[in-house]
Amino acid sequence: MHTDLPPTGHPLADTVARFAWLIPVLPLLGFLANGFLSLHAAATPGPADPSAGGNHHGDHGGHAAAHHDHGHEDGHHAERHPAAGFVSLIGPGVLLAAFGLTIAVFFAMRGAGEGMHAPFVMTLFQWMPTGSLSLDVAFQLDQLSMVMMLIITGIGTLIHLFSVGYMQDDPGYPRFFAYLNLFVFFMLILVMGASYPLMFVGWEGVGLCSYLLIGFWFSEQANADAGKKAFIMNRIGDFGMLVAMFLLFANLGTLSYEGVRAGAAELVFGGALVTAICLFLFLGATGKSAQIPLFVWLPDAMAGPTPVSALIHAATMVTAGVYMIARSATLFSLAPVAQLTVAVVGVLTAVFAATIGLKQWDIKKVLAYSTVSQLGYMFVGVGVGAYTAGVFHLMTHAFFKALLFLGSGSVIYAMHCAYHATHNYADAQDMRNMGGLKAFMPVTATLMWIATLAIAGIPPLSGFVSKDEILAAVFARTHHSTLAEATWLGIPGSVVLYGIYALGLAAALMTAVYMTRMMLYTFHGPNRTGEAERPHLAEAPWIMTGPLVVLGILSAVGGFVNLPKLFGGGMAEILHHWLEPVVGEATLQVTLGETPHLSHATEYALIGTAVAIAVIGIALAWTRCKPAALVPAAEAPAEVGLEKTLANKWYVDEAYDRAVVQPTLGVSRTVLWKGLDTGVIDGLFVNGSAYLMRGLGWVGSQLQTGRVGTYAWVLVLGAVAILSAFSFR
Amino acid sequence: MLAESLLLSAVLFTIGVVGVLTRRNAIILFMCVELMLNAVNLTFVALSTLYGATGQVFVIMVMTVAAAEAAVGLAIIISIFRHRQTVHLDDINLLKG
Amino acid sequence: MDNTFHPLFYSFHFYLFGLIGIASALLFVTRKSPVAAALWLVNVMFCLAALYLMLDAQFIGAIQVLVYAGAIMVVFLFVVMLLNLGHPSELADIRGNGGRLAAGAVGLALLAEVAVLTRARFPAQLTPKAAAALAQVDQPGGVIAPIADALFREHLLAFELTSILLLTAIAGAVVLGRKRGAADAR
Amino acid sequence: MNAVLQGTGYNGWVLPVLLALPLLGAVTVAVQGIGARGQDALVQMQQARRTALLFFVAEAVLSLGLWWSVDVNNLAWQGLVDLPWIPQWGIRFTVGLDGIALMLVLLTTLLMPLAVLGSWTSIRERTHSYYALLLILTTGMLGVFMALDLVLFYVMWEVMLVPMYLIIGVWGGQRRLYASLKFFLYTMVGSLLMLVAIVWLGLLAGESTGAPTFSYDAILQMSRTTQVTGAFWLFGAFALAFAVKVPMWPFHTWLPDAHVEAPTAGSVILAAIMLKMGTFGFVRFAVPLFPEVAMHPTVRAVILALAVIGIVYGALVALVQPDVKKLVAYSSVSHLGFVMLGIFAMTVEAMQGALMVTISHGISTGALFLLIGMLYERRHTRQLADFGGIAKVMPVFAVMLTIVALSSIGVPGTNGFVSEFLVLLGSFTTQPVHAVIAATSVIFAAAYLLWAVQRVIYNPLTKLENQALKGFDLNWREIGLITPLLIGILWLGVYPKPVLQKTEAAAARLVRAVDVAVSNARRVGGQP
Repeated sequence: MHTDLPPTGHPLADTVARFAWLIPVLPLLGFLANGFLSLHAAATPGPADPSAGGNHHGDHGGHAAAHHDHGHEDGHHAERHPAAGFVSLIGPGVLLAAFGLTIAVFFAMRGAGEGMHAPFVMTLFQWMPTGSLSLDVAFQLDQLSMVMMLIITGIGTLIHLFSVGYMQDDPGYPRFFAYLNLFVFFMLILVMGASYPLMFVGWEGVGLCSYLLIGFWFSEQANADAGKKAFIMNRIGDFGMLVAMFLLFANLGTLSYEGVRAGAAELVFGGALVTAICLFLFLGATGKSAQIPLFVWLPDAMAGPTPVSALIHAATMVTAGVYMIARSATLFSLAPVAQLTVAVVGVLTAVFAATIGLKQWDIKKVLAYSTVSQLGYMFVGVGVGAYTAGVFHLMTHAFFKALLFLGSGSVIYAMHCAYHATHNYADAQDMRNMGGLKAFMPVTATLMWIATLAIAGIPPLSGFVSKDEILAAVFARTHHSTLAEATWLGIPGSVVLYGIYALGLAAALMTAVYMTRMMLYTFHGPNRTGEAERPHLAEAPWIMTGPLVVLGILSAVGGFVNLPKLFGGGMAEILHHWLEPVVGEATLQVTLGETPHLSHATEYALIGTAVAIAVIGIALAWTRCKPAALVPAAEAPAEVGLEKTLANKWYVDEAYDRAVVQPTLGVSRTVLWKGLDTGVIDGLFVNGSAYLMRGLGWVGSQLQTGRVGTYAWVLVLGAVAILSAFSFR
Repeated sequence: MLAESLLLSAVLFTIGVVGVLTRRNAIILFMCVELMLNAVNLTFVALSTLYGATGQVFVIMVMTVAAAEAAVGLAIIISIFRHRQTVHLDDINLLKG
Repeated sequence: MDNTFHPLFYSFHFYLFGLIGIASALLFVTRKSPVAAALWLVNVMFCLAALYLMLDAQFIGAIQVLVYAGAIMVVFLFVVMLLNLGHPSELADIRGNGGRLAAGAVGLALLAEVAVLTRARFPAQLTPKAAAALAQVDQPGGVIAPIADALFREHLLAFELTSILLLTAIAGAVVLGRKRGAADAR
Repeated sequence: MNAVLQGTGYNGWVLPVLLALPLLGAVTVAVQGIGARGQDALVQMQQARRTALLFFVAEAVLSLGLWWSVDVNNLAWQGLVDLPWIPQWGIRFTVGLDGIALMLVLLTTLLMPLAVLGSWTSIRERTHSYYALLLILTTGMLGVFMALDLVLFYVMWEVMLVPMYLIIGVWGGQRRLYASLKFFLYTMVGSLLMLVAIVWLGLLAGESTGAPTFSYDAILQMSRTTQVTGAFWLFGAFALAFAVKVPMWPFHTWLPDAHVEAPTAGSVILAAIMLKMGTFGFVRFAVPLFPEVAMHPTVRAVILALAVIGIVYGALVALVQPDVKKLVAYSSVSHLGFVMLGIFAMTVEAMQGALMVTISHGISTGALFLLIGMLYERRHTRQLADFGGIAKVMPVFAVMLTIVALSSIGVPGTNGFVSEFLVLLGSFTTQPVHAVIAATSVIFAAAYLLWAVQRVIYNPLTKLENQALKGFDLNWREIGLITPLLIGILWLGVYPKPVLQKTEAAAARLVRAVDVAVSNARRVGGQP
């Protein structure tokens, strides 16, 4: 691989950043190594003539139909994979190396300081040069991608380490790490690519890995279904992204970020074109980041192993939509209507998912809906043009949600080990089967409480700072901004923004409620596992709790990266300043060229409200949820009314199935295939013409009676006809 | 008398045609065909008064063919009669494949 | 059409033979008995032979009598008698009224069309060779020489081919007419 | 490399030799077959396949030099050989290449050895005839891509038809007779009309000189300088022949039947190469010879509409197919719709994308059919409902099937993405609505292929017959024959530049020529 050196004179050109292309390549190498190990051990090439043997060895497969029990993460009964040692070294090793390199690049970038106002673009090779399209495989290092790279490699490393413990006994161990490494590779491509198509490569690549990892235990139909659903839902979004790229290319003639940024100057502010581009981009984001209407795949994605949920479906991949909008800030700031759409969809998703989260019993499902809800928050942030706030929340959310997922992973691991030891087939993820786990796993419980308080918004934990910043930004935009002046579906922008603010508070309230509820049911009250299982409950090994501790610290102090001016003093708004070269201009455009300013009184009021809401939520949950009254899942009564509707996720899946999936399949099968294809085209035209010929032939054969008299008649009549044709001409 | 000859020829030919169409006896049918041939011969002869002897040569040819046809045709009819005991054309459909 | 003058005697006989011919033809097609039909047909042929004579085709008239009336029709009669086609079912061979009417209509239509076409297409002047043709009688060799000339010079190949045709016909007639049983017995 | 080739005069003889070598091979195999008559079928099989493979490998190696020797930026035909054939009718044996034909020739020569390896053990009866037919078929296909004389083109077109008809009809599945007859008649209807058009064109082109000529260059020259009488009907005749072959909706119904019934190699060749004859025909003949007809708003709208209908329709129908081969067949309808969209969008990017689809569809679908064939040899069924959980027992197969399916879906990093992306991107500038509708197929493609993959290799491993596959994963021959295709998939996905460069000049030339012709026609038409 050769690298065309970037524009000379760039401050990063001579630093370690030259080797930044190694950052994604390292996980790729890891993928290749692990993938090879996975196949090498599994593969015993078949006989030279496959059809000679094949089917006649019916006695082989007896043990292949292993026991499948929903919720139990299959495979713990199997012996360790022979290559597990190597894999444990390579899998997290490459990530650690990549993280180290990222840190080095980060410091190089910090060292560049003020010189770093233009992104550092390194072109590896030409990708699709044809016609007027010149598309390179090029990486772009700037402050935004730096933040993302740190999150990805950093949290990625932690989760890889956690997985070493979590997946140790799985027969698919090397495969798991191969997929995980591949995921990190694509995620890095996504954030490092210097053009939309390259982002799309990563975009679809992470979708692919998500598909593979959700369906990791593919022997169970539900898991494979969930993976497929995720991929297809994502593809709907990808369609939007493709169209956005076509629009960009057709109108600006380029697809690289820098080209688009330069070309955006020619676009009309608020024009139909830029609005369309942004809306199509946002359609892409709704798919990847699980927003209304494409959010339904994410809860199902919990079918994957828990570290996957933590890495892909909480910390990194699902936030790609947020990254993409921040990356396209220049465009979005030109289209207030699109921005308001983003914010409205985001806040609606936040509220909607939160309501569902209130009534879930599966611990991972609670976290999944919580993720959907928090992603909604991020979209509110980037939607109202507070790109920094959105990215900030992305970051803090990555900390505390990864912690929550990994913590829940520990819990499930403990539950599963206990059930496994006693050969119980109860659901290891159902909170009704847990309870009182605090006593057995104190570290996990403590850490998860930190994360819960963070996500609920209790100061000074990270979630509080970032969520507050988003809400404050929404509030600030209600006056003196392009958004406030725009109208959205006939409603004045400022009204919309007030509505968003109110709904945001509502979502925050519910967040506090369902998170507290989850913690109470899981860790407090009496233990609801059986007598037999109880002695087997224990804290997970250190390889798993270690990463949790690191994440716990990050969740607690992550907020200090971007403290509001009110508290921060000299330490305030570090992230804001850091991202200034990338999104600063776009943010200013939204706020009409001025830094938004709220009076101190207003700011205190906003913070007070937010904190009050969080406290009320926690208190509400504390008083309403009675872990002592809960009974194990098997004995639980059926839900009724609204509870049932919430537990069934507002029946959205069913509605989609009835409204989209079944009609599509039905129409394809009955109308298109059987009707049009087999019936009309093949039946009527193709075979029809054959039958017509056969029919004509039959008619003709009927003329041949074999009687001379008939022939004479025909002959004479023919002669008469011919002569008459001459006569009456 | 050319016009009259031609008219006569046409009338005889038509009678032959009508005969072919109405009769079912194979032998009579054959005779009708002979009548039609004769009608044509008359045309040839009549026109040979204008165009010379070639027309008459044709008549000789036609007669030869008619003789051959009669010989073979009647032989076939006899053969068929031996098999079917009939010369009614409606009863004979051997031509049907 | 032609303006050649013909004496009344000539015309009278021409029309006479013509009408007899038509009448005989009509009787021929309407007879039930094959023998009667054949005899009426012989009558038609005699009439035609007479007309040939009157049209200066004396040779043709002669062989008309010899070949047609004398040879071919006799063969027909032989066959009729050989097969003994006399019983009622064999006689009732004429189609029903509908068939007859239709056949008549078709015949009339054919006639009408021939008339129309002849009128429309016949060259207006048809006399160029008439004198020459009539003059043949006076030439040495008489009426046969021109025919012989045409037959053995101009159409020699066709003439020779007819011999093959006749040979084939003879062979065919023999093979077909032979009793199947005789061949099988051997 | 090029210098070495030039030293042997490579360009001067390679094309006729490439055409003759398979024929020679066919004769050799046939003679062997006569000699081996009465011997054990196994012995016959081994002999026939060995000889055939030898010839195919020789052909592939020989053709590889074209990659270097063909100067794609040269306006003149490369490797041109021009000999009189039937002089009194002005028919010549003219062969030559441009960048587009080059890639298709290479695709053919490189895929054929893999097709032979794909039927290595599955064809057990009348093996000599089978391989001889494959070899004849190769000559036909290569001839179509090389021919620069319209009659030669037509002859090659038909030469290729008969062996395929026999391959389906003799070595096919249950309903092989129906399928082969359908294939033959469908194609024949189109190609006879094309013959009429070719004769007409040849006579027209000969009017000025007095003697008919079927030379492509002469006819192209004529169409550029004069108003061709009946151009609309001529275009129609060509377009119908090619549309059947592509196959464009609604002329596609022969394809599913032919694919399902054909033996593995037949399906591979059919999908990977023969369908490309249709699109190649459009690029080489129908569009350049009658640009003003092809670009007439109505004609263009109809063809584009059919292309887009094919894209969406093929995908939707593929969604509900119970038979894997049928599913892939309908997916081909969808993919080939992209090619047509790309050609008729008439931008360089879209044209290049169309050519990329042509090549990458050949690789991906070829690989899919090979993999399906391997599974069929083991399970003797192609019904999706009969599979499930195969990944547990055949992991290597599962990995390969997944990669190939992803390439067919068009996941970035694979050839499928590059090609579809270019088509859509290029089409969007001239035909935005069509491009957007066509882009929906990214959703459907994922749906039908992933669903199929899931039902084959994922899901519970419940059926005894599938459990019995343990220990019967792909053998080295099978791995070895899929691997080159996988490399192709990734290479074209990551670094398609070399291929794009090969076809760039030809594509750009075509687009420019059509633009010029259309604007000329408009100028002429605009005058009173």
